[in-house]
Amino acid sequence: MGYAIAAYFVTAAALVAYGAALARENARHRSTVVQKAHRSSNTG
Amino acid sequence: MNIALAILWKDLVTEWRARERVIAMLLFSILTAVIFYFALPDQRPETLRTLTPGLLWTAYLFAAILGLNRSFALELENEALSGLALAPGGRGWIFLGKAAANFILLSLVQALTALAFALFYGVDFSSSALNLAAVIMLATLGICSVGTLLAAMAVRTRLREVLLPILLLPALVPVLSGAVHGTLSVMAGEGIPFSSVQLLIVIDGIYLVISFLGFEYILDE
Amino acid sequence: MTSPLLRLKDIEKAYGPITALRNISLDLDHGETISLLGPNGAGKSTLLRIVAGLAAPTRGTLEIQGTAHDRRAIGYLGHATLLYPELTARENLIFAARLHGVPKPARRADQLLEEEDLSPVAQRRAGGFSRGMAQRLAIARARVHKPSLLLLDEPFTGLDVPAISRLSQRLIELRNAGQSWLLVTHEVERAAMLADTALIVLRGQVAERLTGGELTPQNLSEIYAKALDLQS
Amino acid sequence: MTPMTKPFSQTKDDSAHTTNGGLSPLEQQATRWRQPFGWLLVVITLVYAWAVFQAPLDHTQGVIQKILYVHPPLAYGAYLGFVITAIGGLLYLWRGREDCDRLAISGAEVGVLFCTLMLVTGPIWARGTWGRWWSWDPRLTVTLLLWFVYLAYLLLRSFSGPGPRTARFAAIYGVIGLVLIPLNYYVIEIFDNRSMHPDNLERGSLGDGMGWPFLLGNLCLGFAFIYLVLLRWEVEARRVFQQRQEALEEPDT
Repeated sequence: MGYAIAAYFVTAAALVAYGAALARENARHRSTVVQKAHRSSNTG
Repeated sequence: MNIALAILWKDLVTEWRARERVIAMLLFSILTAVIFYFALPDQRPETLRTLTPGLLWTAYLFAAILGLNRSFALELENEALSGLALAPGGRGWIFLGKAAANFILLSLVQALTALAFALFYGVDFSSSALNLAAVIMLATLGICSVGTLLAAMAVRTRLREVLLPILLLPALVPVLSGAVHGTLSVMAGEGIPFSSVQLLIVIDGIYLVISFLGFEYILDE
Repeated sequence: MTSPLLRLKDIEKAYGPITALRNISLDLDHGETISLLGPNGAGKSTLLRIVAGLAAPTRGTLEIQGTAHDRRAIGYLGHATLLYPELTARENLIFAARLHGVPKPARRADQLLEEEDLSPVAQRRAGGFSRGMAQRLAIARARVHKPSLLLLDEPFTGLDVPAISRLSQRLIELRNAGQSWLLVTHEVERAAMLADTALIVLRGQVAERLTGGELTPQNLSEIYAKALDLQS
Repeated sequence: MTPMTKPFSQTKDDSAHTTNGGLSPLEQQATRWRQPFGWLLVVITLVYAWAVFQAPLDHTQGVIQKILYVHPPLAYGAYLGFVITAIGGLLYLWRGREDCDRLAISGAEVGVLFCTLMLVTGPIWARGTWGRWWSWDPRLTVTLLLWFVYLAYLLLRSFSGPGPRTARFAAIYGVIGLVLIPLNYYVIEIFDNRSMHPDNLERGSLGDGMGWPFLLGNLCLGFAFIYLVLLRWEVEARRVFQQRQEALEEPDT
């Protein structure tokens, strides 16, 4: 029983963790782009 | 075509004068044969005979890696590789010249290593020497084609020679499988099995095409 | 009007985050010689490697005789000699000739050995050559296929005085014979004396251009000094 | 021999001039298309989870047999990953499209993740069934070989130095990796008839009521793979864009 759970848990955990890490980095990139646009527009 | 012959001539003359590469490869593979002998569980003749194909090809693979690395390390001296990159015309011919030179030098080492195995392991190749040579040629063609392409890449990365085996060995699993099967049945006196020949020919064809076309892209900056 | 031998338009080169060249434009006509003067790291060598076809620009276009890049028109002499130490001088030239598809490679090799007066050492292995002799053999190798444009990247570094003057003499002879070349150097003296035009390259851009009468060692070193002060 | 060699004009693709945030037109389209796809994935995952729970127990293997619904479906990601990498690489070589090179990176990275998960769930299944972690099960062996090719590809990429050379080297090795999938499969399945693989993880055919969960497993993990590749693709585009921005801003000394 434990093996089946382990298999599903490992798969789910790995995929979710990887997806979350990518999403976080994506958000970070998007925010820096917005910041720069903001900064250059009011100082421009 | 002239370019390929010029490069083949250059590699062989350079090797003839320095002789460092062939000697290093030969010593390495014979030494491997000796080390395998001590690594084996027991020294009974039939154990040696059944394991010989696998051990022989393992020694060949690592000698090939040594030779392929050396073949392009030489080109890095005085940045001669950029000299090749500057040559006009298709770079596939440059690949053919280098691969042919590697093939000839490796075959020489393989023949002598086979003698060493025959001597140390009491295996008699003579009855089927011709068939064995055919199998070795077929497999070595695959090793030298993809090996030359990958060596030209690996030697220009920061990992230099270390990267070649990591790139090359996964690509040689099918070649090794075909070669060992062929050698096994040749040594058993049954001649070369069609399945091995077919597999090796297919792989050689694929790797030759990929390397000939791919070489165009790897000499650039 | 016939297209120039070499035309560079807005050449840019970035290695990942580092920008080596910023929009460099340059025309060089047949028979014209240009020297690129600048401190180390100004991007001169990078520009030469791009013209040689050894590196691709990130942006911008490069034309040789009006068409896209053609390696047959280019002879390249970099820091390294591109020679094989085990081969003799003559064999190196024969190999280079065959590599470039030059007809009768042996005859061409002998002719080049004559021109660079290396005939006495023709049978000696290139590995045993002094820096000066290796440089002469490397020039012969770069000229093996009679390129219309010869590229020279810091050819004077590491040479002793007699070798420098011999090489300078050689470049002037080639220029008078109509061979156009592009010389990269950080020595003001060479840049002014040898070429028709001198370009000062700073931080990946052409800062100054001197040609004809204004191109004298005195004048060039003043402008160069001023440009360097501005930069730092 | 062709006198004229490949022209050296700059990378002529429009993918290099990127607009918002460094995404090429193709990448923007992929990103727009990914959002709804994500919601579809969530729905399928829920249905898949429910299906696995209620799937009938296999009378011989018991509950461990349910790994059948996760281990084999991972194969799509493992093999598809390298197909995407090879195609992306070829498009980069042929068209000079940097965005396709970025797709190749994404395919490889997500592909190696799925490959690794196969090499984790497979042994778990073998351990539960035969009491030992590694069995030379044909599919597992092909996956293992592909795993080494992936790692070699990623290693080659990280050590190839600056500039377009990395993308070119990776593209060439990507083609070799792609060719190796059928070759290794042929060698292990048909050619290597030595008594190499006594036990086969998926030998049993699907019992009644097991077809649905298996199909849903394939759909769910297949969609998850595609979603992650698209996400990784956008991230790669933004990373490269930010790198270039930083280079332009601070004056290089």
